[in-house]
Amino acid sequence: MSKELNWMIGGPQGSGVDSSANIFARACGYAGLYVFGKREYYSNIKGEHSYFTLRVSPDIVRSHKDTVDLLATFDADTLIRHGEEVVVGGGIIYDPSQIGIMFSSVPTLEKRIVRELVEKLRLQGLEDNVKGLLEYLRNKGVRLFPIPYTEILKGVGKEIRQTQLSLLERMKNTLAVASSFALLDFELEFLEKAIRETFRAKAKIAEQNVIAARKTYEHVQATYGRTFSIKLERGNNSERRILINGNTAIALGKIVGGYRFQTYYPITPAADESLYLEANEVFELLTPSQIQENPQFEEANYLQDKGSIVVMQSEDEIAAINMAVGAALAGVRASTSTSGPGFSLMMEGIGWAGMNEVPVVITHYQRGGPSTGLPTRHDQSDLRFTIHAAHGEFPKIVYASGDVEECFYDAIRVMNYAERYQVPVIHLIDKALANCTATCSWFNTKAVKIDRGKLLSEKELEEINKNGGYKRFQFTEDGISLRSVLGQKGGIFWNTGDEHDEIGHISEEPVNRKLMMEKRMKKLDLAYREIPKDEKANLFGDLDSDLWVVSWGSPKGAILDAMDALKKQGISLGFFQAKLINPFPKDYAFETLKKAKKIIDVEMNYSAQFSGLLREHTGLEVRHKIVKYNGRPFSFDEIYYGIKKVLLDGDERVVVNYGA
Amino acid sequence: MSKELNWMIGGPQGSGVDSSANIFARACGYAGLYVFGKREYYSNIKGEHSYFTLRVSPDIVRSHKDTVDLLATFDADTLIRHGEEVVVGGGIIYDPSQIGIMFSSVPTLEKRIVRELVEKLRLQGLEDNVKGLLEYLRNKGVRLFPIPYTEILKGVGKEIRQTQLSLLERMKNTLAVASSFALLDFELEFLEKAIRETFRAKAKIAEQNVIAARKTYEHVQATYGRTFSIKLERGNNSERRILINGNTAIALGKIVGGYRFQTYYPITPAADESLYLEANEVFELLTPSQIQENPQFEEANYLQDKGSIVVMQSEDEIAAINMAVGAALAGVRASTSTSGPGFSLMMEGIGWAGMNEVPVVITHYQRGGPSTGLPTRHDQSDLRFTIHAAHGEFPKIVYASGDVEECFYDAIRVMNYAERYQVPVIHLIDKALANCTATCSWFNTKAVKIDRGKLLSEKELEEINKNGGYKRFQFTEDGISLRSVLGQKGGIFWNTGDEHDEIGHISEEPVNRKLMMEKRMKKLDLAYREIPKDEKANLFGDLDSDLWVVSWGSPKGAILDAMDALKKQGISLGFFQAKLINPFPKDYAFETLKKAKKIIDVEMNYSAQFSGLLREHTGLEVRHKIVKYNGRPFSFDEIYYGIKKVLLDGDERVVVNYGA
Amino acid sequence: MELKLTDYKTPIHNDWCPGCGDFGILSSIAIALTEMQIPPHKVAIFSGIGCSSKTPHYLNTYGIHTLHGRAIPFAFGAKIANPDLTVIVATGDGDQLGIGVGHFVHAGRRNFDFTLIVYDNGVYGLTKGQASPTLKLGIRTKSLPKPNLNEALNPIVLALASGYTFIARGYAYDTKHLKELIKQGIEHKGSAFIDVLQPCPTYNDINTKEWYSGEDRLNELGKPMPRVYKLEETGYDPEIRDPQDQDEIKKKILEVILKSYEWGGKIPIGVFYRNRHVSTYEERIASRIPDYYVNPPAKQILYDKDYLPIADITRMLKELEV
Amino acid sequence: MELKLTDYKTPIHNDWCPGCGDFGILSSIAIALTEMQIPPHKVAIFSGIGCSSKTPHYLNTYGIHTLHGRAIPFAFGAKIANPDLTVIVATGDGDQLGIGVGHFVHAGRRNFDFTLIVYDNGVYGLTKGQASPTLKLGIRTKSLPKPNLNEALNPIVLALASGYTFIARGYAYDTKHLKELIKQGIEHKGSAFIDVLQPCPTYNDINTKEWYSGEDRLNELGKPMPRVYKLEETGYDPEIRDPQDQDEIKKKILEVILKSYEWGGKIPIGVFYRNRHVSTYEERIASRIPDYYVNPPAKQILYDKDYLPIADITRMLKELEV
Ligand SMILES: Cc1ncc(C[n+]2csc(CCOP(=O)(O)OP(=O)(O)O)c2C)c(N)n1
Ligand SMILES: Cc1ncc(C[n+]2csc(CCOP(=O)(O)OP(=O)(O)O)c2C)c(N)n1
Ligand code: SF4
Ligand code: SF4
Ligand SMILES: [Mg+2]
Ligand SMILES: [Mg+2]
Repeated sequence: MSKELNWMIGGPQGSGVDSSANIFARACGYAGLYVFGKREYYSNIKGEHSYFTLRVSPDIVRSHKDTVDLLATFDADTLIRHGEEVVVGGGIIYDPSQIGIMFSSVPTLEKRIVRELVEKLRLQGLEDNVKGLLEYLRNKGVRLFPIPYTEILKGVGKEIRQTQLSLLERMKNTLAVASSFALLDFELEFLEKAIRETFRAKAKIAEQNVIAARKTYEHVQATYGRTFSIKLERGNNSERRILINGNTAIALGKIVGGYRFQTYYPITPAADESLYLEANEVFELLTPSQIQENPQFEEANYLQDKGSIVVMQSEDEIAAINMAVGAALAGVRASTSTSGPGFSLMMEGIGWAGMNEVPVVITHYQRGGPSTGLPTRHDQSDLRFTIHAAHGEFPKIVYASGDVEECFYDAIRVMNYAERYQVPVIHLIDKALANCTATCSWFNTKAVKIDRGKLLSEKELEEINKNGGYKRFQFTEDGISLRSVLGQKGGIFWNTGDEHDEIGHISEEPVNRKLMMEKRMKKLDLAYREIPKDEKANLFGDLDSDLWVVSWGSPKGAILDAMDALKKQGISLGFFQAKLINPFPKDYAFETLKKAKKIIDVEMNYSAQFSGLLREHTGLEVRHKIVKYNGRPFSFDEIYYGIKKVLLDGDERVVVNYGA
Repeated sequence: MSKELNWMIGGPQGSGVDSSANIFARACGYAGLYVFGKREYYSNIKGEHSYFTLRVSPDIVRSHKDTVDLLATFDADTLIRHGEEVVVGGGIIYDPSQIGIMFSSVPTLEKRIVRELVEKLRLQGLEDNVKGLLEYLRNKGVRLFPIPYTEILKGVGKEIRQTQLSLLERMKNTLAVASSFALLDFELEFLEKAIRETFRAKAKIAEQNVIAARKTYEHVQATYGRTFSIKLERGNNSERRILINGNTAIALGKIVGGYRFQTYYPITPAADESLYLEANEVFELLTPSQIQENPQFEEANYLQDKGSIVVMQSEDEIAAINMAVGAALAGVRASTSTSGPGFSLMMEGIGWAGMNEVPVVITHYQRGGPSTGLPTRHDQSDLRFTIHAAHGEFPKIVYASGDVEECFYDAIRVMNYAERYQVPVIHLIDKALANCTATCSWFNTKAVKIDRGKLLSEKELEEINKNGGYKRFQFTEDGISLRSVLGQKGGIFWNTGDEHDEIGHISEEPVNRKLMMEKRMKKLDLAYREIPKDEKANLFGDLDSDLWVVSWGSPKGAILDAMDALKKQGISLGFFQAKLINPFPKDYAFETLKKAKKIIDVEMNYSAQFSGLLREHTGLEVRHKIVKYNGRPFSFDEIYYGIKKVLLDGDERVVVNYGA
Repeated sequence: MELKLTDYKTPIHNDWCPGCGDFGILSSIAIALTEMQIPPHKVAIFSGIGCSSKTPHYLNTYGIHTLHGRAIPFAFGAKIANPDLTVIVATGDGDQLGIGVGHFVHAGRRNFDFTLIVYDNGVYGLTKGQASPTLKLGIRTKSLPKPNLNEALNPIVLALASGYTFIARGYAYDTKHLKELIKQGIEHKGSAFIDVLQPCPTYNDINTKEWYSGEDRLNELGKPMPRVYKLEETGYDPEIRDPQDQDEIKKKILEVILKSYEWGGKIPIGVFYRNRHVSTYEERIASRIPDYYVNPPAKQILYDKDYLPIADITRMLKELEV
Repeated sequence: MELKLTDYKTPIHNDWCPGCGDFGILSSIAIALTEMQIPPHKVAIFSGIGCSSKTPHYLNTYGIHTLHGRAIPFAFGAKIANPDLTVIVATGDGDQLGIGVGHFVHAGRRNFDFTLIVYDNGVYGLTKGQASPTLKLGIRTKSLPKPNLNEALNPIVLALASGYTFIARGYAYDTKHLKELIKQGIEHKGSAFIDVLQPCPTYNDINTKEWYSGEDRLNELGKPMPRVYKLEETGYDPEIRDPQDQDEIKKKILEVILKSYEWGGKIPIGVFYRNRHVSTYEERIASRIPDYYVNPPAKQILYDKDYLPIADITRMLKELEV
C-alpha cells in the first residue's frame, strides 16, 4: 500500500467537477496531507468533458501522475476517456445507469478515442459500450464500484425535503467524493469540514451536501466494507498551510506588493486572477501607526484604513497595457494580466513603456499556441517571443515562476524590478501554474520589501529644482534617472515614443540618440549585476553531479518529484531552474553547467527554446531535450522515465505525450 | 583627382532637395556613371533639415562616404550642419545672403550642434555666424563658391516672364545642381535631359528649369572658370540601366511576382512602396497567346489584356494583415507592407496565418526603434522580434534583402516560398534600403519563375473528391497539404485559430494536436532542405580567408565597398551575407565559417543580434562586432576603418557614429 | 438539383449550452442560404472568437473562424479578392462591438458588399459572462460580481453613424423572421448589419427568452405581452427612396434613431434602414480598375506556360532608365 | 501668483508648416488653461501620433505623446490613478477616428472626466496627406492620387452614439471661441469631445481657411460669406435639463444629429450637446471603493517605515487555509 493517492474526478463542464475536487483537496489538507491538483477543461461553457486529478500524500507532492488509483465518475465520457488510466488494483466509481451507453452515442468524445477503444475491445470480444469497457478493465485487475447515485439522491431528497431530482443532481459530485472517502476509509469529518468551508456563503446548501455525503459514506461502507486495498491516512502537519492555485497566488502577491491598478481583458487562463482581485478590491491594512513613520506618509494627507485596487476591464488588450502604463505614469504600481493572443496585442504598448522607462508589470499566462490555439490548455511556447517582444531594442526584464509559492513572492519582486530599473517586466506564468492547486506554507507577507527605486517626493523635487532643474531622462552613470510622476509639483516631464532628449522632447540628433540608447540598455546590465543569484535561478539536487537538468517555469514540480525518485535509485542530478530569463543569467548558468557531461533541457514546447537561449548566451550545447507540446502538462512519470531514457538510451529528443 | 565624387545637397524639408538630387543622379546616370544616393530627413513635413548625398563613380558604388567633395547649399542650416564634412580641396556652394546668420537664430538646429561649433570657432577667434564658419572652412582648405541665387533667379525670371520671386524660389535647387555641374565641369546636356525627364509630366516647368540651369551654368563657369580641382567625367556604359530605390524595386517585384492585393496603413518608410503600386495599379501584360497555354488558363474564363493590383489603405495595421490574409484565402498572392509599430500590431494576424497555413508576405521595413523611435531613420533592430514574432510556435520564413536589386528579385522569391510552404513570409527591408537610390542593371523579369506550390484547380478537386474527399490540412509526409481557395467547387474547408483537425475543425484532442504541431513545423525543415544555398546566403570575397565578415541586409553595400578597398591593401576577407534568416541556414553558415580565425559581425543595432543567432544555431562565437545605432546607415568609411580597427587593435566591439 | 437544408449543415458536435439563442441564429442562416439556393462553395462565413463565433464550423460553407474582433478585415480581403463570393460575418457582440468596434465602424464607411450578423447577448459568453458593450449601465447579470460600470452602445445608431446601408434587428428565437432579414441582408448590395437579440441562458438572466416574450408581464387574459414587436407590422418604412432628397434622408435618419432608442417595454425588430443608392466599395474600385469585376485579383492569370511572370513592367522601367 | 500664458508654453522649436491650423488650437489650449489658472503640474496632456500630436511638447504641462490611436487608454489610466489631474487628449482625426476609433467609442461609454480635442484636418498630415476618416467620399485633395474611396464619419453622431456627455465643435482660426469651448470641456465632469476644424494648408486644399471663411462666395457687397457659424448665436440650446424626461432627451438628440449633418454651405460650431446628469466613471468606482476620491491608487501608502508591505491579506489566506 502506497502512502500516496492519485484520485481523479471527471464530468461535463459546468457540472461542478471543480468544486468537488476542491472539497476533496481541502479535506485532505485538513487531514495534514499535501495535495497537488491539476485541472483540465475544454474551451467550452457547458457539456464538454472536464476533469481534475489530485495527488495526495503525507510527503510533499509537486506534480501529477499519469496513473489513477481511484477514478470517480458519474458520466460515460469520463469512464471511456480515463478508464484505462486506472492502475491494476485501483478502483472506479461509476453510475450503473451508464452501463448500456454506446461509445458512439457520446457526442463529446473525439473520434480517435472511440476508434481506438473499440478496436481494443473487439479484439477481446467485448461490446463497444460502457459495459464492455468495464469488463475489460475488471479483467485487467481494476475494481469496480457501482454507486446507485439516483437511489442515494432520492434518499437524501427525502431527508432534506427536496423531491425535484434535477435539483438534487447537483449533489452527484458530493456523492462521488463521499464514495471515494468511504472506499479509502478516510475520516468523514474532514470531508464535512471541507464541504462547510467550501459552501461557507450558503449554509443551507452546505448542510444538504453534508447530509448527502454522510448518506453516501454510510451506503458505500455498508456495501463494500473495507475491501478496497488503497487507504488514505492522515499526515502530521504542524505548520499553518493554505491550498491555493497560481492565479490566486499572483493576485495576493499583487495586493501585498502594492499594486493598486490592474487592467485586463477577459482571457483564459489569465482572467481568474483579475476576477479574484476585483472580488477583493477593498482590503485591510496593517497597523496605521507603523505607516505614519513611513517616509512617504508626509505627502499623503489621508490616513487610510483600507487599501484598494482598481480593477479595470478594458475594451481590448491594447487598451489594457496602455491604461496600465498611464496609471504607472501617475505613480501607481500598475499591472495587466493576459495570455498569448492578448500579449500579442500588447507589443506597441510594451515598447512605449520601454522607451519611456515606465515601470509596469505584465503577467503573461502562457497557453497552447499558436494563434487561438488551445485556449484552456498548457504550453510554454512564448519564451522567445516574450524576450524579444516589440520592435526595436529596449530593456525589459522577463521573469518566470516555477510553482504556486513562487508566484506569490515573485509577483512582489517583479514590481520591485520594474520600479528599480524603470522598465516593463514580464512575469511569465503558464496555464499549468494558473490552474493547479497546491499546498503551500502560510504566505509570509514580510518576506519581500517594497522597493520603489528612484521615485521622487515633491520635497525632493523642490530641492532638485533649486539646483539646476529636473530632467526626467537625465544621463547617469548607471542609466537610471530620478522619476517624478504626473501631478507632482516641480516634476513636469514629457514622454514620447520618439527618441527624445533628457527632458523628454523629440530628438533625432544622432549623438543624443546614441547616448539615450546606451542609457536605456545600461539598465539591463545593472539589473544583471544587482539581482542576486538566488533570484536569478534556483539550484536543486546534487550540485556536483555531472548530469544536469535545465528548465524554467512549471515543469519544476515534476522535475523535483522525479529527481527525488531517481535519487532513491542512486541517480543524482543537478537542476538549474532559471527564473530571470532576461537579462539572461549567463555567468551563473555557465559556471553551474560548464562541467556537466550531460545537460537535459525539459520544456513544454516544440523547439526547446530554452536550450537555444542557453547556447546563445553561454555557448553550452544542450544535447538532450525532453519536450512536450500536446497541451497537457508534464507528469511526474514523463520526467522520470524521460530522464531515464536519456540516461539509458542516450536519446537526444524525447517527446512525451501523456494526458487526456 | 579621384575618379569618384561625393556630392551633397541640403535644405529644408519640402523645398525640393530630393528632386534636385534625383536630377543630379539621373544626369550622372545618363553619363554612364554609377550612382549611390542616400537620403536623410526628419519626421516632419516642412522646415526641418533634409539632405541627400550622392556618390558617383565610373566603377560600381554601393555605399556612401563620410566625407563630401562638393556641398551644395542655399540655407544656413545645411552649411552649419555639414560644412565640416567637406574635404580639404573640396568645395561649398552657398548663398552669400546667408553670411550674417547667427547660429543661434536657426531654430531647426539642435543645441549640441551649435554649442560644439561655437566652441570650435571661438577657439579660433571666429564669429558664431555663417561668416565665421566659412572663414574657418576656408582656412582648413575648403573652397567657397558663393552663388548669387536671387540675382540669377531674377535673370531667369525675366527670361521666362515670371517676376514673383516666391515662385522662382522653387528653382533654387536647380541652381544648386547646375552650379555643381559647372564647377565639376560636367556636360550640361546630361543635366538638361535629366531635368526634362524628371518633370516629364510638366513640360513648362521642365523648360523653365532648363533655362535656369543654363543661366546658372554660364554664370558659374564665367565666374569661377575651371578652377575647382575636382572634375566629373563620363563613364562608359554599354548595358541598359535603371536608377531606382528600394521601395520601388519591391513594388516592381510584387507586380512581376503576381501579387494582386496589397494592403497598407501609412507609415514611413514603407508607404512609398504602396503609393507606387497604387499609382501603377493597372499595368500591361505580355502576349496573351502564351498565357492561353498556361495550365491555369482553362479555369479563368476571361482573357485579360491588363493586369491590376488592388491597393487598400486600411484603418490600421491589424486590419492590413488580416485583409491580406483574407485575400490570400481567396487565392490571391497578397501582401502588406509596414514598419516597426505597424509590424508590432500584426502579431496576432501573423500567428493566425501560421496556424492556418496561409501564404502571405509581410514586407517589413525596419526603422529606428524602439516604439515610434526615429520614424525616418535607419536601424536593423527587429531581427529577433521578426523571427520570434507572435505567441506560440509556427513556421514562418524570414528573408532579408541586402541591396536594391535583391529587393526586386527577392520580392518575387518570397511569395514563392509563401505559397510553396504555405506559411507567412516576412521580407526584411530597412530604411536605408527603402530610401537609397542605386544604379542597377535593367531588371530581368524572367529570372524567377512563379511557383504556386500545391494550389489546386477545380478539376483536381473534382478528382480528389471522387477519391475519398478533400481535407485542407491532410497529414502528409512533408507537412504540406493540397490547397483549395474560397469559392472553389469541391474545396470547402474550415479555418480556425484554434488547434484543428485535418478538415479544419476545432480539436483539443492531444494526439491530433501533436501531429498537427509536427505537420506544421515540418514545413520549416522542408524549406530548410529545399531552398538552395545561393538563396540562403551570398558569399563574397576570399572564401579561403580566415577572416570573415558576417552580416545581413543593407550593410552589404558598405561591406563590399570596404572589402574592395581593403583588398587593395592586401587584406582579403570572406563575407557571409545571410539572406534566409529563418529557418537559419545553420549548416551553410557553419561550414563556411568554422575555420575562420576571426569573425566580424556588422550590424545596425545595439545588441549585434545576428551574432546571437549564429551562436545559437552553430555554436560559433562572434568575438568582434561593428555596430551602429544612431539612426544613420553605415558608411563605406565606417566599415573600412572598423574592420581595420578590429584587425589592428583587436577591438571586440566597435561602435560607429558617423552621419548628421 | 435543389439544395436542401442539410446541404448547408455539418455533422460537427455542437457544444453550445442547451437553450442558447445561438441555435436559432444558426438555423436562420442555414435556412436563408437554402431558400436562396446559393451554392455552399460560393459562400464564405467569417467569425471572430466567442461562443457565437463557432458558427462557421456548423455550416457546410467555407468557414473562417478568425481572431477576436477581426472577422471583418478577413472578410473584406476575401470579398475584394473575389467579388463573386457571398460573404457573411457571424460573430459576438463582445467581439464585434467591443474589441472589434473599430473595424465595425470602418466597414460601414466602405460599404463593401457583406452581411454582418451580431449575436447580441449582452455578455462575453465564452469567457464566462463578463459585460459586453450592449449591456446597460448598472445592470448586474448573474455572472457579474458587481453591476456593470459602462454605458451600453446603441448598435443601430452606431451602424448608421458608420455608414451601413442596411440596418436591421432580429430575434434569435424568431427564426422565421430572422431568416428573412438575413436574406434581405445578403441580397442588399453593400454593408448590411443585423443586430440579433440572443438570449444567453447561462450568463444573462436579465435579457432572457422569457423577458423578451414578456412572460413577466401578463395582460388581462393572463397572456404574456411580448416586448419584441415587428417594425413592419407598424407600417414603418425603412427605405431611402430618393437619394437626392436631403429632407427624406434626414427624416429617415431621425426615425431610425428614435426607433433605436426604444427598449424595455417595446423592442422593435425588423429592417430599420435601407439605402440602395450608395456605391459599394467594389464599384468604387471598378471606377479605377475597369475590368475589376471580370478580372478581380483572385482570377487573374499570373504566368505563362513556362511559369514565367506575364506582368510587363517595361513602361515603369523606362521611366527609371538612365 | 497669477499664472501667465507664457507659463503654459515651452521654448521648444515648433515644426508645423507655416499657416497650419494647429497653431490656433495650441494657443486656444494654452489660453484656456491660463484663464482657468490650473497649475501646470496638475495638467496632463496626452496625444497620439501625427503633426497634431506634437502639441504636448509645446505646452508646459505634463506632456505624454503616446502611440498612434492610443492616447485615450493612457489618459484613462492616469486619470483613474489620480482623479485630481486635469486630463486632456489632443490628437489628430486619423489618430483618433481612424486607428483609434475603438478607444474613442469606449471612452464615451465610460464617461470618465477628460477633454478630447480632435484636430480635424481631413488628412493624415504627418504621413503626407492620405485621406483621414473625416474626408468625404469622392473628394480628392491635392495630396491624393485619386478621389477618396471611403465615406466620411460624422464625429458628432459617433460621439453621441458612444455616450460622450459634452460634444462640441470648434474652428482652429477662431481661438477666442475655441478656448471657451475648451474651458467648458475641461469644466464638464465627464467625457467631453471637441471636434476642431483644422485647415492643413499643405495637404488639404479643399477645406482651407479660405473655404471655411467663404472667400469663394462673396455677398452682394463683395464680402465673403463664412461657412462657419456659431450655434449659440442661433439660440441653439445644447443642454439636457431633466434627465428623467425621455422626451427632452430624444428631442435633443435629434437636434444634435440634424445640426451635425449640416455641411458645405453652413457649418455649425459651438456646443452641440451637454448632459451633466450622467455619472462619471470615477463616481462609479467610488460606489464600489468608498474612499476612492481621497485615497485613489496614486496616493495610497504601500509600506511601513521598514519598507514592509502593509496590505493585510489574513482574511483571504484564512479562506484558503487547510
Ligand atoms: C485577443 C483576445 N483576447 C481575448 C480573448 C478571449 N475571448 C474569447 S471569447 C471572448 C469574448 C466573446 O464574447 P462575445 O463576442 O460576446 O461572444 P459570445 O461568447 O458571447 O458569443 C474573449 C474575450 C481572445 N480569444 N483573444
Ligand atoms: C501604428 C502606427 N501606424 C502608422 C504610423 C504612422 N503615422 C504617423 S502619423 C500618422 C497619421 C497622422 O494623421 P492624423 O492623426 O490625422 O494627424 P495629423 O498629422 O493630420 O495632425 C500615421 C499613420 C504610426 N506612427 N504608428
Ligand atoms: S454561454 Fe451563453 S452564449 Fe455561450 S453557448 Fe452558453 S448560452 Fe450560448
Ligand atoms: S502637414 Fe498639415 S497638419 Fe501637418 S503641420 Fe503641415 S499644415 Fe499642419
Ligand atoms: Mg456575447
Ligand atoms: Mg489629420
